[in-house]
Amino acid sequence: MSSPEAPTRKLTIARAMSEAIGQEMAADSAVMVMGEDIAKLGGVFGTTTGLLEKFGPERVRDTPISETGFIGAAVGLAGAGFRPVVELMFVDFFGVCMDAIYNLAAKQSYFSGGQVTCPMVLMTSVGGGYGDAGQHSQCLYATFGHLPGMKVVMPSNAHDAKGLMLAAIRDPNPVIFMFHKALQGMGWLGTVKRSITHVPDGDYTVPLDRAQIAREGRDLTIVSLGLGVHHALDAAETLAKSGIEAEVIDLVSIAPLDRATVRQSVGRTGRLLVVDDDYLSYGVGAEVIASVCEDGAISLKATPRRIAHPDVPIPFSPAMEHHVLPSAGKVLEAAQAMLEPAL
Amino acid sequence: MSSPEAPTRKLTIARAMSEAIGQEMAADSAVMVMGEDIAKLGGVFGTTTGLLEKFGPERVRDTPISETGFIGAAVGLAGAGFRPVVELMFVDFFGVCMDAIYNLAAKQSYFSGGQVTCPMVLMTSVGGGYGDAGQHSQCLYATFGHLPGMKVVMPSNAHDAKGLMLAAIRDPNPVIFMFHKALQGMGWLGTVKRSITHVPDGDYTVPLDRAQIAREGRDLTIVSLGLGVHHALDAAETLAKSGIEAEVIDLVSIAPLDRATVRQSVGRTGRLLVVDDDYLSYGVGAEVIASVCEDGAISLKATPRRIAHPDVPIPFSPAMEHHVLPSAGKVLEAAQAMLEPAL
Amino acid sequence: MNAKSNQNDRLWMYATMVKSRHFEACIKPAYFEGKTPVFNMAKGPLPGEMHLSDGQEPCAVGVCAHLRADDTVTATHRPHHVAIAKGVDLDAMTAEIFGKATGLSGGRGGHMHLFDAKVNFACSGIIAQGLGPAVGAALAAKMRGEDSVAIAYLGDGAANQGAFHEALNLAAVWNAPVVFVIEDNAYGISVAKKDCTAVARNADRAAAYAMPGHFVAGNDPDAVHAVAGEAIARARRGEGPSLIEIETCRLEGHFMGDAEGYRPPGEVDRLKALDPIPRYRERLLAEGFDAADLDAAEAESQRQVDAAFTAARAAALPDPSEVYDHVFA
Amino acid sequence: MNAKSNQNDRLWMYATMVKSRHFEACIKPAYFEGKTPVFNMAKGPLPGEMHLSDGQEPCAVGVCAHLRADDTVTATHRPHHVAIAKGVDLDAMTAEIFGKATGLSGGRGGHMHLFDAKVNFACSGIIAQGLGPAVGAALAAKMRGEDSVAIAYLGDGAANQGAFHEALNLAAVWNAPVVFVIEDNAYGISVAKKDCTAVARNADRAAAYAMPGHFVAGNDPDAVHAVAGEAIARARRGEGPSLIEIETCRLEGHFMGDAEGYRPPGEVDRLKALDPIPRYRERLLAEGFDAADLDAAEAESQRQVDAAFTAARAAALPDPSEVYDHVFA
Ligand SMILES: Cc1ncc(C[n+]2csc(CCOP(=O)(O)OP(=O)(O)O)c2C)c(N)n1
Ligand SMILES: Cc1ncc(C[n+]2csc(CCOP(=O)(O)OP(=O)(O)O)c2C)c(N)n1
Ligand SMILES: [Mg+2]
Ligand SMILES: [Mg+2]
Repeated sequence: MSSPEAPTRKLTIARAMSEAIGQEMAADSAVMVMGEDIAKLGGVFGTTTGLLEKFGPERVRDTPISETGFIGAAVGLAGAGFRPVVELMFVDFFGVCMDAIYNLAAKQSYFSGGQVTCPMVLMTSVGGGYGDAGQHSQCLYATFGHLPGMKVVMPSNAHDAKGLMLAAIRDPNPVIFMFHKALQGMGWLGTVKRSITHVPDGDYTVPLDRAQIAREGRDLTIVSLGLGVHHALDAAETLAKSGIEAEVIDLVSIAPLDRATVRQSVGRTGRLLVVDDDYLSYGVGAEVIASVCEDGAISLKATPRRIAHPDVPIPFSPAMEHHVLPSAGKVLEAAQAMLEPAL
Repeated sequence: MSSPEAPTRKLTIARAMSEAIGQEMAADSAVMVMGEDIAKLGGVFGTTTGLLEKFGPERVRDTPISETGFIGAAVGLAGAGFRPVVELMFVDFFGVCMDAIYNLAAKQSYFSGGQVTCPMVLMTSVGGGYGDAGQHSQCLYATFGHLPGMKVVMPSNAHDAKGLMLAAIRDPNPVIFMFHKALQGMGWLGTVKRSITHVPDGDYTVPLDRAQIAREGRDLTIVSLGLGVHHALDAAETLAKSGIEAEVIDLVSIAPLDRATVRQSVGRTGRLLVVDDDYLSYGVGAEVIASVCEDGAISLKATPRRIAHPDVPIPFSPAMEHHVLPSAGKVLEAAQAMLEPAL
Repeated sequence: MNAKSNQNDRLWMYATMVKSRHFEACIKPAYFEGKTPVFNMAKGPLPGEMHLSDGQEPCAVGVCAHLRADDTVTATHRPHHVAIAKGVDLDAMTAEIFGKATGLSGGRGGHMHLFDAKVNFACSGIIAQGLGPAVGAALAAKMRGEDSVAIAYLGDGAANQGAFHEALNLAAVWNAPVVFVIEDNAYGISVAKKDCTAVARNADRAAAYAMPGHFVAGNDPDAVHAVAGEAIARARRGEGPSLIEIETCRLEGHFMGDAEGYRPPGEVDRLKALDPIPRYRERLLAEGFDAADLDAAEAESQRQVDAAFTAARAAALPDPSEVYDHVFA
Repeated sequence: MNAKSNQNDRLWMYATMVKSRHFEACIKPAYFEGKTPVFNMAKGPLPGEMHLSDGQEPCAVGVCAHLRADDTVTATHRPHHVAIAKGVDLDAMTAEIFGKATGLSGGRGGHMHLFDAKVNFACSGIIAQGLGPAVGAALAAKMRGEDSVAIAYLGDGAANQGAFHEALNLAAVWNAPVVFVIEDNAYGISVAKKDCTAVARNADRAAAYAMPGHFVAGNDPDAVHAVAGEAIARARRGEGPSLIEIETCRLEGHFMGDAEGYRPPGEVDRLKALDPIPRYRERLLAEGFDAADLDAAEAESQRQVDAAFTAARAAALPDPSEVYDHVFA
């Protein structure tokens, strides 16, 4: 916070996350970090780099491989006035600890009638595309979005990552902070360049409950989140060459879903395409399409569409994995098909 | 199977389930039952009544309170040629064992390239309305429907319960067999009478992947499942008095979703109302509405609607719980609102 | 209660056991209102499951006698005795069980979700769910340099949940001031402990976490008091967690309406003959307590409970539209 | 392998350790193809995480020497040595790791999801996930009256997962013929076992399940062979489960690309000086084995691995449209 800010200081999402956590730990002694390999290693995905050195092992705690245990403990800490930031290394591992998340953390405020809050951030990596197979590549956006009592967010770039993390830590509720491996900026994973953005070194927050217009356009609304936003932006750039202006909405928040922003946009464009890399059925695409279609004020010029990972476990072989994952090419193709009648 | 069949022998869903399991255990020595309180007690919800006495403690096993352990063991048994029927007492408990379900059982066939199957039935109770509060009243249809590799079904009546159970046990895949507490026919829970139906005492199956038209109608399609089907039928009966004929679709299967039957119906009626008692966002209503709206061949006469439990933990106090749960009255009101412009 | 002499603790334990037992006695007829002649759990002023604690009072009082308001307790689906012993607001707790607006959480939680932040009490309906939070609360005290402790209650059945293993290991690794208290009533619903637990004594499992494990026989408040006192003092001194297993009994069904067909014949009668409350009264009298003092304590306990039930019944139901409040803080 | 004499087992163990080590040696350059100069896990013929087993071979061979094809093994995210020792089809396994159509599952699984039904082998990427299935497979054998057994491998880190506790208790309660084998390599990724495990020896945790617990020091195939032989024989005799903890070491990073900054300086050199394979060769020679026999076994092991890699590289990638096959049986 004290270093002079280069106006174009660019950070990865990983660096933005660890910077946000570190700044908040410096500002608020109640903030602490827990998880597997988050201390000495600085997080498998770089989310806690340097924090052990700065804040010591009391506030930066490596845990046993006991997700139920340490997430439960985090709820206890949160109820006792701490603000734990906890890492679930891969979202795929939710199955060993979901009770502590959805039945405990997410319902504590409600069951206690507001007496006991749960200011806890659970950060977790999502996404595939790098050959890590079916238990290390899932997204599960809708799995978390479906269950009440938690906020669920995911940044598509480093600027938002920092602002969302600061907002999440300060929020009195459990916030699931998803980060997409393809955007994380770990050298060993490859990273979409557009996610590495200018990040102010001072203090700022990005609202946890608001979608953002990542690109304005009049002809079509492409709604996405995380990596999908970049596929959408890539497709939009190509479409622009033939005079078609796609609006791209970055949901940012999965829960609560900012339906107003989506409806407002589709109300203008009349066309809706949703893109995500979670499983298709009962997914983000369905919820966004339904949210638009149940709004009687919106009239559509084309049938709404969704692109998602099909209802298939994520295959290892790149030959198969890339066949099923969304891509800019698939977004482009769907967008063109939706615009055809109008052209 | 040998007793002469009374043409109107009526059973509860509980009795139909235990009869189906018992008949299949008699026919196939690979079938066995495991779970908490399923042996001596016959299942908290009567799903295994009489089985211990008939088949003994080797094939009817009470388990420790170790859901991860015994569901994992069931997968091992299934891989080794057994056909375990396992009970997860309340679906709300999925959080302590989801890994064994969604990452293990549901992906075994895929990860093994079809070498190792997982013929396992996981039966689990869903639903509230009787004051059992927020950790014993959830539905979580979409939670299970969203994740690939498992079939997910729920009967709305005893006839289907038996036929689905027989089909589920014989299926080579993991089948999540949900049963709704308000329909189960346990005296101590109260039961919607319409769910107690004639059940043939012989052998028959009900397809695991097909929706059923529970009531034909031309003016409006109400799509639901489980208890919601009865709300829909009640509402339809009232609507019929004023000459409105609602078609009621019982989804029966949550995964795979029988989109064809829904689309076919809505294509005829032009109006879609979805009713379920799971949480609203990223739920069944969204998926059904999206599945219809993304079909360009269907033109709607009214804005589609959904009724669900709002995104709120399920409150204990009946004063609150009944305020948020779907009901026949709410279905009726929504249906009437959708029909108004046409009247 | 902190600085109480032992004799004061004993009178308090007696009075509190009576209070708890009377609480359950008042629940019983209220629960069956609207549920006769046909028992339907959805009906009456107290719908849903109801898990009574009759017989298990020694586990509550023997431990909680040593606790302060700033100590945390996480209890189970069978929470009334522990809540009462921890000093949860009796009026608000009763109102919560009746689903009233004046309840601890305004009727949102019900009997399995009693929270009283003033005395750091919580419970839950998921087996072994409270163990992790107790470790966290204990760690919070330790990190702040305070000497408060946390107690996690669990049943014998819960000791086979993975969450048990994870919490005990974590508590030991972090040297957290937490005491795990197993109420061994020999059953998890219908399944006998011996049919589902690999060891005869769950206290022996403490060795897997290099922490002290104590078994307390006889459902005896004084014995619990002694063992818990040492474990809690140890935790306060910063010497780490302990596991206590208490032999107790469930005099009622698992929940109300339970037909209890899984019990060997005569079991309940045998257990009732060993009811810890009259036994304790006899012991106190034999050891020189004044019957009039015990009677007075008993009457005061019952008075408080009766008042709580009267108030709860008179209280208003919540406004349904408030169902949306407190989903988020 | 069942009726082999001990000396035959020893030769087989040596040859199999060499095979496994050579397998990993062939993985290494293949994994880095396409990943230099910039290391990007998504690139090259072997994308994704890669967990090598160098150093842990004694755990695989000492146990699997006693196994038959009808015995089940569930392994972990670090599965190659165990798969090879269990007799998984080497060609199909290699092809699977290359994501080829000829792989065990046609490329759907990859290196953490190797299934070979012919020899009842499976592994998975979730810590401790294989334990429950091993109990189930063991119970299946027992219910059928067969004398086959199941082995569940896990790491030292996995012994802190709830699933460990549940599976061991269940195995004991059901007296299932299963042996749990902990490969203690002292780390779970970067976290040292001593910093996250409440007990020094996980073998001691067997007491919590009233089953025998054995600790095998020294990363010694013969010592593992002796202890595992007894535990497996015991299981075959219907006398129930056991827990074995093997002191071993990981000579490579947790996964390929791991910078290993968490290791104390010099640790890897010290460990490499104790490499179990050359040590074992020396012992065999000292005890009278013929160097020519060892060389021949070694050459044959390497030949098989080389052939598998050659075939895997030559094999076709799967047809992308087959991605939809086998979601359901
Ligand atoms: C994770 C989970 N599994 C199962 C249940 C259902 N259940 C409620 S109480 C109970 C028995 C608990 O036994 P024990 O821990 O001994 O406590 P007790 O009821 O004897 O006090 C069970 C199985 C649950 N609530 N949570
Ligand atoms: C439930 C779960 N939590 C975390 C992980 C991430 N993870 C993969 S390997 C590993 C370390 C495992 O340590 P150990 O069991 O000792 O096995 P080793 O890698 O040392 O062979 C971790 C934490 C996982 N795969 N599954
Ligand atoms: Mg019990
Ligand atoms: Mg290890």
